[in-house]
Amino acid sequence: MARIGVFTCWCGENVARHVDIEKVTETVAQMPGVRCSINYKYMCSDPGQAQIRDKIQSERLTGLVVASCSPHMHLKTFRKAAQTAGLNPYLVEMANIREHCSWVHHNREEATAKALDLIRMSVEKVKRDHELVPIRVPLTRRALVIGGGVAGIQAALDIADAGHEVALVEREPSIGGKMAGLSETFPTLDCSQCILTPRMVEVGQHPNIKLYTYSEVESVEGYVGNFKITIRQKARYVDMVKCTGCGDCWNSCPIKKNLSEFDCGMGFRKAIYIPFPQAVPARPVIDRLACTRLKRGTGCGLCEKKCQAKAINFADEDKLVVEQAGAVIVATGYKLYNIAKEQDNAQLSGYGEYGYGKYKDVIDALQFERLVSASGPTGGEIKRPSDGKIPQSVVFIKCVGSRDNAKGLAYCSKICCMYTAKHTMLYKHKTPGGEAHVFYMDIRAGGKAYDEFVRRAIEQDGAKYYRGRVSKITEENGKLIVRGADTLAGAPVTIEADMVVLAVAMRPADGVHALAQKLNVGYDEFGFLSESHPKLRPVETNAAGVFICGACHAPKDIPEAVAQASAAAGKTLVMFGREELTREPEIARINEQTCAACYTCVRGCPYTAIERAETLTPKGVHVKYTARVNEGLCMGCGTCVALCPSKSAELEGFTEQQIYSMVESLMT
Amino acid sequence: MNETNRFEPRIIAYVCNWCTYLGADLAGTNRLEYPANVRIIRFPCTGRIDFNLIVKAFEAGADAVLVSGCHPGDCHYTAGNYHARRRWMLFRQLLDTLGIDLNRIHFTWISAAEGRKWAQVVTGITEQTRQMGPYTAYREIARASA
Amino acid sequence: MSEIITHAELRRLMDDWIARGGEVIGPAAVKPDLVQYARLESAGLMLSGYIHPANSIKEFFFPRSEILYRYKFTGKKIELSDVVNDPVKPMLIMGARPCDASMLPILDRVFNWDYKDNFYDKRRDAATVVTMACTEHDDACFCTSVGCGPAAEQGSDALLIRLGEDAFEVRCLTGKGRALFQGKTQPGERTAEIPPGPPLKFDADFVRKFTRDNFDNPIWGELTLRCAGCAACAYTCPTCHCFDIVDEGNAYGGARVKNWDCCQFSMFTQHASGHNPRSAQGQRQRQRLSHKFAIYPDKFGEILCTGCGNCGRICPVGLGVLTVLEEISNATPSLESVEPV
Amino acid sequence: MIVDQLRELCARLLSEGTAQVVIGYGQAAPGKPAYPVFIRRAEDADQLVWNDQCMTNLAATLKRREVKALGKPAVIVKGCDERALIMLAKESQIVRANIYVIGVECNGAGRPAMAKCASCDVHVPRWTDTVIRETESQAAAVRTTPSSARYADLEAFMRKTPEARLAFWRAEFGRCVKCYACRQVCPLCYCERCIADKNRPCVIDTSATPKGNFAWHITRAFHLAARCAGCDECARACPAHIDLRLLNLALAAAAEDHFGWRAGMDPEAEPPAGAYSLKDKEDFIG
Repeated sequence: MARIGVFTCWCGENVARHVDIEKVTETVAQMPGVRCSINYKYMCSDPGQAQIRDKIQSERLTGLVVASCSPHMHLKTFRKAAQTAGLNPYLVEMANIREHCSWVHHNREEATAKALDLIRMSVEKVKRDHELVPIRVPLTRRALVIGGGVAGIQAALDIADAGHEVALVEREPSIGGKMAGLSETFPTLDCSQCILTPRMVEVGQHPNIKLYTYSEVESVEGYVGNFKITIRQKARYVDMVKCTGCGDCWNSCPIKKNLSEFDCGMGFRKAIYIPFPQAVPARPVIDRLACTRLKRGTGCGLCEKKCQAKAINFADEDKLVVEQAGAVIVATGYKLYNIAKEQDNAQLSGYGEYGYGKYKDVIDALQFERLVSASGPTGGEIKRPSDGKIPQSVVFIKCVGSRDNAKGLAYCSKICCMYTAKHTMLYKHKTPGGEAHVFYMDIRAGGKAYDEFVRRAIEQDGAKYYRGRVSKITEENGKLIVRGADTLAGAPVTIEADMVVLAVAMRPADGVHALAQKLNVGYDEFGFLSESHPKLRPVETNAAGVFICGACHAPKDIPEAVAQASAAAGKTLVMFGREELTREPEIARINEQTCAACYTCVRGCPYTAIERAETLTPKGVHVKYTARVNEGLCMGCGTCVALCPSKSAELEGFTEQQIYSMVESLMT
Repeated sequence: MNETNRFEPRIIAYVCNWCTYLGADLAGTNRLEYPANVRIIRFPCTGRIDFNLIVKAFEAGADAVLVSGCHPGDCHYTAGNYHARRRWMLFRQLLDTLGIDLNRIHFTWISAAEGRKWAQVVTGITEQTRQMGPYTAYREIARASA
Repeated sequence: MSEIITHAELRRLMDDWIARGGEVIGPAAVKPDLVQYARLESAGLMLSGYIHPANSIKEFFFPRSEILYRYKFTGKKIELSDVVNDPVKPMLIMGARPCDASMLPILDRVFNWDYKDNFYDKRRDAATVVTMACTEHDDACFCTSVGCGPAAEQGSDALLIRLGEDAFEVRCLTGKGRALFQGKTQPGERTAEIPPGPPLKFDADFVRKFTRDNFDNPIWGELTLRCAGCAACAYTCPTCHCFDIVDEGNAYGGARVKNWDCCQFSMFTQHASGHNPRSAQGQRQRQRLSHKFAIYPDKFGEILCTGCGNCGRICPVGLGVLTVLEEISNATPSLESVEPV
Repeated sequence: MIVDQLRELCARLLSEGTAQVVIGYGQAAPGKPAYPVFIRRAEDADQLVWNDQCMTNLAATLKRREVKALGKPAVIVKGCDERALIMLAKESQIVRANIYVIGVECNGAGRPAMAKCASCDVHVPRWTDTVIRETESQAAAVRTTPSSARYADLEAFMRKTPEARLAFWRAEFGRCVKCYACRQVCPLCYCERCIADKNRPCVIDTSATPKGNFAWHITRAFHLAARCAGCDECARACPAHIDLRLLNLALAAAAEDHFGWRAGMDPEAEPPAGAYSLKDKEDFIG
């Protein structure tokens, strides 16, 4: 039999002014199951809470209702008070007779009647509360970081520096990502590699970081605190332990004309190669599609002969490795929108009119970065690809693919305004007398010292900006004829350029969708990964224990990606600060006896917290299929309850019995 | 209830914890007065609110029912309100076929910042329901005698 | 010598009953393709030319849902309010089939053998039942196999037998019947002929013995494999009388209600532990047939079935009492070899 | 003759061990409604019938424990029944590969033909293991029916005022005795414990009162929203002839209208139940 205590608060005059506290107290005392009904000026005060604690003990209460303010204000307070007195904190309910009653209804009679109804409902609810204990989930305090660009590096180092092990998985043979290929960075024009490579080395040498380059995530099992990730280490044909990175192999390799991925196709590499001199690990990899020996199975083998460390292994195969982790950070970065005609997505049509792929001197922004980079194929001299001449006039076109609902992507790629300004400056610095023309839609330069930077490009370095689009590029007599509009001047503009640089839209990296599905992370219509809450949980995802940072989430620049990476690392460390995970017990559970295993809840759960399961006898014999809630993942929204036709899903704290008895208590 | 003895509608509101409940809290904090006819039942999310509860509200004698939660995109649980929206899209059609008065079933998105909207919505529903009078049709159905 | 009433006079009699504040129940076309016993607002709504309505008159004595009493909690006080003495209107059931009225003596025993069910009895007392002898039968009818027939008199206060197009012969069987027709009939020369009922379709004694001796026979499961497990048979059956008692209300009060229940539902015997002694549909079918042909007869001497055939007509998979019993009879080598009980 | 082919196939499936039971139609006498039979021996194959009395949706038998115990089934379906089968697979109730599906061309069941047959556009089952057709020449006989015809009865009903509609349902549900035939014959009502049988809390009053009956019929219809395959077995089984078809039509129309979805028409399509779209309509939300 229920023994409910109801504690009605005056909140000074706040409640008492419009609600007849005495009448409420007396009427409530007559409600079935109510053991005691008292009121006090300030229930949340120490003496108020003391009364609650006393009554819990003296009346051996089985539940309590505090009729006062919003539960968002004081539910935790009163739960704590109950716990102190030995009552399970989840046997506490509140009736909001202040915000929802006395503050908004000033007719005393009506407010009192409503307060009584609100308390009546809470009494019915608390009668059916269950004792709950926080859910404890074991925790592996190791992190897995996917993606070894600047964001992944930052996140991995932060976590490793805090004393936890990190496994860092990178698809390419070296970490470093896009940033390793950049020339200089805005708005300071400091050298990209100078900033990044020490961090890369740190990763390579960190005792807490286990590096998996040339590797990809094969599959993910488990859940927050307890992920099991299978990693595919692609065959490298070079023994990472034996290899010293001396370079004898790639120096001797006769297969030279392979387009360098790192140089964005602007330069060549060997069939056995390291992507760039500062690569981490500084160990080569054999391109199995280029290598004569690997293609034919016999012959060549020059590298093997030259290698004194005996590190070449043509029989190498892909290996699967399993890593345990409590948290996963996704930092898979971006790729550029392919502006050529062929598209992976029917909604995109490319920018054939700009002649990319047709005219050698029409290049994209990352290619330009390599042209300007001191480590690039031209050693930092800006020579155009077609004939190696130094271009005297360069046109930069912004928003290629971005902010274009018709044939591109609706969003702003965010960094192009800044890097185009940078490009013009670098070009002007290196090419005295050269002309830099920029076609733009808007200049978006929000950020510390950003707008100043753009103004510098225009005002000091003399880049010419035209607000307008380019309609077509043609080639005549070795010149690129760029036809566009200057909408501010209201006139068409035609520029004879030696080279054109396209600021192409950023898109999420290839393969991110397959990865997102393995991790149960959502993504938006453009394929960028979805954060759990756009404001309050920007690096969390709906998959508990999976965090995101960098350009896999949205276009962003380096400082932003790094800040987000540290945030993701911080969130991970908050998790790792405990021995085990504790979670709110107000979550869903499935009555496996009645579950018909239609799995509508599995489809509907926003957190993929419900899984297909089997009920077995103690001896392991199949009894039936059922849905089952993963306590480590359920966030307690209750969507499954409403979706379940047989009501085999139930939500603690808001059970069907509680809700129905509340509604029914309003029945006259 | 008061001297004019006018009909006072009974309104049951099913609201989510994170948006509309807080919106109603804000109406309180801002002391926005509105009619006392509404009884709020708090859920974690509109996704938890089953269609049976609308039926139950009418069985319990409600003259109008309000279901309210977070605006699209704002759900604390990201998608509960989308599930709810889809549920009500279909359920309304069933109720309409049954001849149940759709003017007595209201759906709104009210955010934690929209205290004023909460007060306005409740005032509006109360007034509209007062005009329509008690929902005698369903009360007759719900009179539980054989 | 016989007593005769014309159609017009019969209708007048019914309308008078209604005018005096009584209720008249009779077969009516409640939908274009559905005949049911229903409350008639006027005698003109009564239908003729039906074989058997899709329900039975049971529900006018033993309603599908009935409040037993109401209760109210205030503080620690509990108040009960009885409804058993609430008055019921005088009820005239007109045009019941003899197989329907035959269920009344059966239910009389069920509701009075140990505990007197005042709810049933008050309706029984208030009712006058006029049956109409069958001139036709269909494949589903098997009254003759269970000791009933097209002009059976059990449970009837007066029996009408068609006499030509426009009149009935009236056979008053009880005081209630005589009171009803007092002064409404004319003496006549003609005596109506009682048409033959359906042919004998099975031997009830054999069935009784079979059910006793074959509790574990797999034939039950075999023959009833197609049973969908609904209660359409039981709820349209005149004699099925199982009920369940539930409380409906909230923490402040409510009503205790008696509702029809049915042994064909798996929940009927489901224990709180999860165990179900009748976990298969075959067992539940066996129960229903055993109850009708052995358990009830053992206790009260009569078969709990009037052969109305509703179960067979209404079953969505054509599985009535008759279907099963015919199959059992066919499956057993020779009826004659079984000793009568 | 289809029936001969059916019997032959049945005997073959059983003797070859492809199926342990063939679920088909039997009949007590010509002209009587056919009912499910469960053939387990090749020599019993001649119990099978095929004619216009084969109205029952045999997919509904698959949910029953007693039937599951018979072993791997082969089941005979009409085009409309097959839709239920597809939904059962979608909802993990059957593994399609573990069932041998025998499709039979149907040009209308019942005498007169059932209401659904008038707008049938699935005369020939499409994803069966075997399909038996009347003649080769009818291969192109799949009639397509404009969607307007599918919902004609609903549209006519919706022309009544809401008050008239409610009055109609009060009369219809007034006859409901809660025998649950509608639930029991439904291929998609497969819950192990129906919400109507749940008593803590009692969501639906057990009593067959207007209150309990409205609650039940609203629930039954809505639990089948965007799931009901339109076989109309519920309406056919109802001893009180409650027009359950109208309610099913209302939700089918809503699902088609909002999501372009017809239950069981496409085994590849994702069901709307348990899903949502950012583009879902919300003109009714204030």
